Amino acid sequence: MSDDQHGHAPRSFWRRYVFATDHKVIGLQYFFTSWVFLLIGFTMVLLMRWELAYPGTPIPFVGRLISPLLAPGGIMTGELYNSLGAMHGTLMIFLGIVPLGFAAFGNYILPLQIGADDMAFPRINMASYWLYFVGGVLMLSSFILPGGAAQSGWTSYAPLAEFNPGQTTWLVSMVLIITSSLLGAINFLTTGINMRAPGLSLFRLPVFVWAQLVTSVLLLLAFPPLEAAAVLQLMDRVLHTSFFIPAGLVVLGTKVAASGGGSPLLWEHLFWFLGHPEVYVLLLPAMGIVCEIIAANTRKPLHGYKIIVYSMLAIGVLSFVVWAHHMFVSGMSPMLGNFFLVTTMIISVPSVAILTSMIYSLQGGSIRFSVPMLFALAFMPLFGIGGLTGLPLGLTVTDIYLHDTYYIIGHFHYVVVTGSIIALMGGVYHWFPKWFGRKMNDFWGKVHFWGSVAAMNGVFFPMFIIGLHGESRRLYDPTAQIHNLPAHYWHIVSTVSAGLLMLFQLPFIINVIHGIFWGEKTQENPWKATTLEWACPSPPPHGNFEKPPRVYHDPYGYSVPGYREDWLPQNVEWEGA
Amino acid sequence: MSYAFNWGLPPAAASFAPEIDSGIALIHWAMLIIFVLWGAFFTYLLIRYRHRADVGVSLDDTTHSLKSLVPDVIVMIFEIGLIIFYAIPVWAHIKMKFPGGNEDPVELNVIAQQFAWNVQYPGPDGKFGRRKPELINFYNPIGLDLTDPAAQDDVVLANEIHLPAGAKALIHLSTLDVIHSFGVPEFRLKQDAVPGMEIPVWVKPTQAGTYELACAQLCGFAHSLMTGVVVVQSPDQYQAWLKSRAPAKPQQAAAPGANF
Amino acid sequence: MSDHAAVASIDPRAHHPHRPEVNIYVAVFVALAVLTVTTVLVSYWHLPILAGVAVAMMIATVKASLVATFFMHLKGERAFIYGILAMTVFFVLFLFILPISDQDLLSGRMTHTNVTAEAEAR
Amino acid sequence: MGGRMTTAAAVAAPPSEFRTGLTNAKLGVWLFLASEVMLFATLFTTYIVLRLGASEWPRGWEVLNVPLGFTNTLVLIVSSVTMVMAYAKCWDRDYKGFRIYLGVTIALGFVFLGIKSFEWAAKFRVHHFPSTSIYYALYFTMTGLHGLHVICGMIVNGALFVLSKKEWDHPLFMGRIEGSGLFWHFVDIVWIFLFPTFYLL
Repeated sequence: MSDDQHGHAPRSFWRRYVFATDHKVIGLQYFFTSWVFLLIGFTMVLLMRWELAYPGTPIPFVGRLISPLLAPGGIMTGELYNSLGAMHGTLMIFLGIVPLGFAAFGNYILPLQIGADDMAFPRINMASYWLYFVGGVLMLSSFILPGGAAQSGWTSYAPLAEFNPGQTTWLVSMVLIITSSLLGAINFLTTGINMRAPGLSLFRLPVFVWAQLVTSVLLLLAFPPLEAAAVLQLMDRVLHTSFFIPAGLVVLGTKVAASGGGSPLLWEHLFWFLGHPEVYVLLLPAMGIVCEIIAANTRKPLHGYKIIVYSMLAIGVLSFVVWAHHMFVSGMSPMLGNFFLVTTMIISVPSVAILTSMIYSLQGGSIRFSVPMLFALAFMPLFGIGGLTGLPLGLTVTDIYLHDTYYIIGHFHYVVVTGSIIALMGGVYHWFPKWFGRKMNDFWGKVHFWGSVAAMNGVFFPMFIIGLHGESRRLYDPTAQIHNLPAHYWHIVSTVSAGLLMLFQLPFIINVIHGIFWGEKTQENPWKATTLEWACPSPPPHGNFEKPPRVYHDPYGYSVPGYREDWLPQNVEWEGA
Repeated sequence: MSYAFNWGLPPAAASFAPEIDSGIALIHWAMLIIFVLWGAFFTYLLIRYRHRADVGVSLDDTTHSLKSLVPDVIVMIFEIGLIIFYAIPVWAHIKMKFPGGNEDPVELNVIAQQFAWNVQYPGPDGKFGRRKPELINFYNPIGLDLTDPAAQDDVVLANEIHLPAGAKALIHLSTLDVIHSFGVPEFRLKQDAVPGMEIPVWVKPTQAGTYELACAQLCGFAHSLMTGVVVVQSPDQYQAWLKSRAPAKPQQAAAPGANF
Repeated sequence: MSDHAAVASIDPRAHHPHRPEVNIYVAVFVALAVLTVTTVLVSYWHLPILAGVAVAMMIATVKASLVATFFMHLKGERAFIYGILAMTVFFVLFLFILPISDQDLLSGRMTHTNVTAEAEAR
Repeated sequence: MGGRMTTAAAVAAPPSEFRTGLTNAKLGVWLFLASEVMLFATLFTTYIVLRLGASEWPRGWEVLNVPLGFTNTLVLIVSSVTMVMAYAKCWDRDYKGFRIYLGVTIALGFVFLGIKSFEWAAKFRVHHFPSTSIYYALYFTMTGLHGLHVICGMIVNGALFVLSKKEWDHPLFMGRIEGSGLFWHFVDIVWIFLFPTFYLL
């Protein structure tokens, strides 16, 4: 029972690569699956961007391939637009970035960084991946299932979601995905807390591990409310209860048969109880990765390690009490608006502290502009824009105007794309040598970097302008509203940039595939980094470390005075420290 | 079309719009200043501390330095100021204090549905007629109960709101089916209409003109077509209009979704 | 599950600091039974709703803490578990208080369409 | 399975110290219970919010069978005691006693589900379904979800009952009994709150 992860790797192909229990294999499974979902989600948004820029015109190339029910003559319908919108959000968040940042990087790196031989519960780990996989495939297949894909946005506000077709599949998949995340969170917490190598005290943990632990707590305690809410909405749809349906509704002239007594606002509360911590689930692993890359590439310890750690903990706690700043104009009591205004302003404090610490970490360093470092550096100003533009949205008064406009779309895409995804891409370049024992190509990495950063700004910056003009999000034909016309040409800028962004992912995809098979071979520690994952071979064998490591130092022992090298690995005993 | 700079905001046409605009402008100036200062420092660091073979690393006191909390203090003071002197009072002004009593606001019901805005004025008697969901049909989109005497003089419109300039209007916002959002960019006003609730909204239009009312919360496949007009008239014109619409019998309002 | 440590320690009781105390289990059972009877008896008084909720929830809380303390061995448990539970309870409080107070603050804005219609019909 | 431990495996294992002093299994179960607390807390929040917003709400004794609910409460409490007694017998290395207590625990689970399904069936007979009113929606959903937890607990206990034949001496066996017990007691605690909420208020 307990010994299948010790000793040799299982020999059969199925046990080794498909139903694997080795955290490294599961990490890579998550890695590839989540990138596939990210690319699918991105493709969906390209279709949407076409519709936004050129509403009512046939989608080039692929328009004719879509069912004429959804896109007659290649022209997108409102139903298809709403489906793509809901699926884009769901795929990117629940099936893309969370599995990539939390599950893929966490699975591969966290046990290595704490010197463990595997996760605490390898088989639960496997179950976690397969639940995610099945949930994801089910979510995608909803396009061809009866009823089609969900059309109510990733937020699935009731009662719209209760009346729209396709929502049942969404809810079932969400329950699977949530269960997967819960199991993952339990596994990560147990591993990170209980299986640290000797000498690795809490304040010797790399920032990435801290980020993963806080993320796990968020998933563990914020996801169950959404799971319960999803079950309730499922009951509403399948057994015709009315948890989120009040009495006396009349939809398109037909009286709703539900018994009534439900509360649409309750769904919003329960959804955002998860929804806001989820933002930090997307962000914290990215911040952890950025910290790792910065320390290794400035050749000096992180500035304010403890401030970063305490800030992450503070973010973790506070993120549970800010959720209703998504609901200022939702009809929620304005009194509560003031409460959430205050908590929202408070949570900006730890975020600013982390960002400031990252910048001060550059000071006095010897900055190597390696490819991962470029991504980490880009994270700082771009995430900065995302954070700053959160201010007018978090402020009740200005949110009245900016709420649900393109401004908020720009804001959270700056946070999630130029924040999280940029950092995660950097993480790929950083840890790729560890995963495959080979490096990715530097030149094409730089092409990918500069192209992506330019294109991302081209996609998202116009959204601030469009938003300030007062254009709402989720409009499949913005030109149907006269007040949107003056800023419309910015949609075209955004759409063209989105196409370019897709184009600039090609070098990345080819680079990854090329790197796996033909990349330049590297040693176990190509970046001359100090944390434990670099102390085992690349790629690590089954069981990771040749002998269990012991930890003697703080995580970022760079440029330690008197030591013969400019990096002092955590597991190397040295008297002078 | 060209607006004055003003951060791209459309013209302001409600009494509280300048308060919101000044907040948006203040925050954006602050953001711009923070970002420029910060970006300059960032760029300086990148150039000054780039890797050079002959220059080593200079270690600062990383464990006990609280330097990275300094920007926090500044941000915190700015935010506390915003909360106390701006957000809370203006929020209370817009969303918590409603005109009533001696202010004698223009009252109207706005009843959203997929995908239209129904508007009900109480008429000369100042009383809204009773509405019942059972009575809703193609010709009676809000389910007005004609047996109610107060309903006899009610004015029912679709996708068209008339308001007098310079007077406060109190809108009772509700919806027949799903969540919609009452958004008029020129008023800087946005409020969701939630099924099972009647939410008060007030506005005091300052500029005569015609403004677009657009649903700002995803409400179904024709969400982007759910628009209406808000016609702000001088008080005299408004009274004249109201008189012209006051029916002997209730209006037959436009059919649901008639605007697309 | 992979409890690596167990490999090194063969004694099944290792890592299980909770020595069972059968007498206490029996006492707790009696207390639980008595409390259950009490709460049912109290309900026959048909107390006003607030008082009823207060009494019933107080008794339920006592019962739950008895189960948690003795059957789940929270008594004498590691501080770390207390930490997890304290954190959970903290978030549960917010999950309760904020949506519920929202519902309460908004009660004036709720419309009960079905009730008015029924009331009129009567 | 203890016998299958190879020396290689023993060498590969890290030092036999868990950093918190808790086994992984126990820590994992408690973390799982923490998330379960949030799950049921959400349902109770839903209950309170919807009840506060309701114009009328039936009193529990008017619509449900209090004696049956009372019996079920006692059944679950007794099963909690037998569960903890199974743990005690495991500690005492009393195999026979252990199997009796664990068997009784599982049997009481069946009794609970039997009574519960009788109550549900009685409701269905008079055409009270989840769609009937918000009260019944909450009643069926919350007791149903609780029932699912009972079934899960019974499956775990049943698996341990079967496994105990082979793995009685396995070093992890007692940890599994403890973990399963924690879950079972948690299910009991949930019922302790559900009972007054639906039957007595």
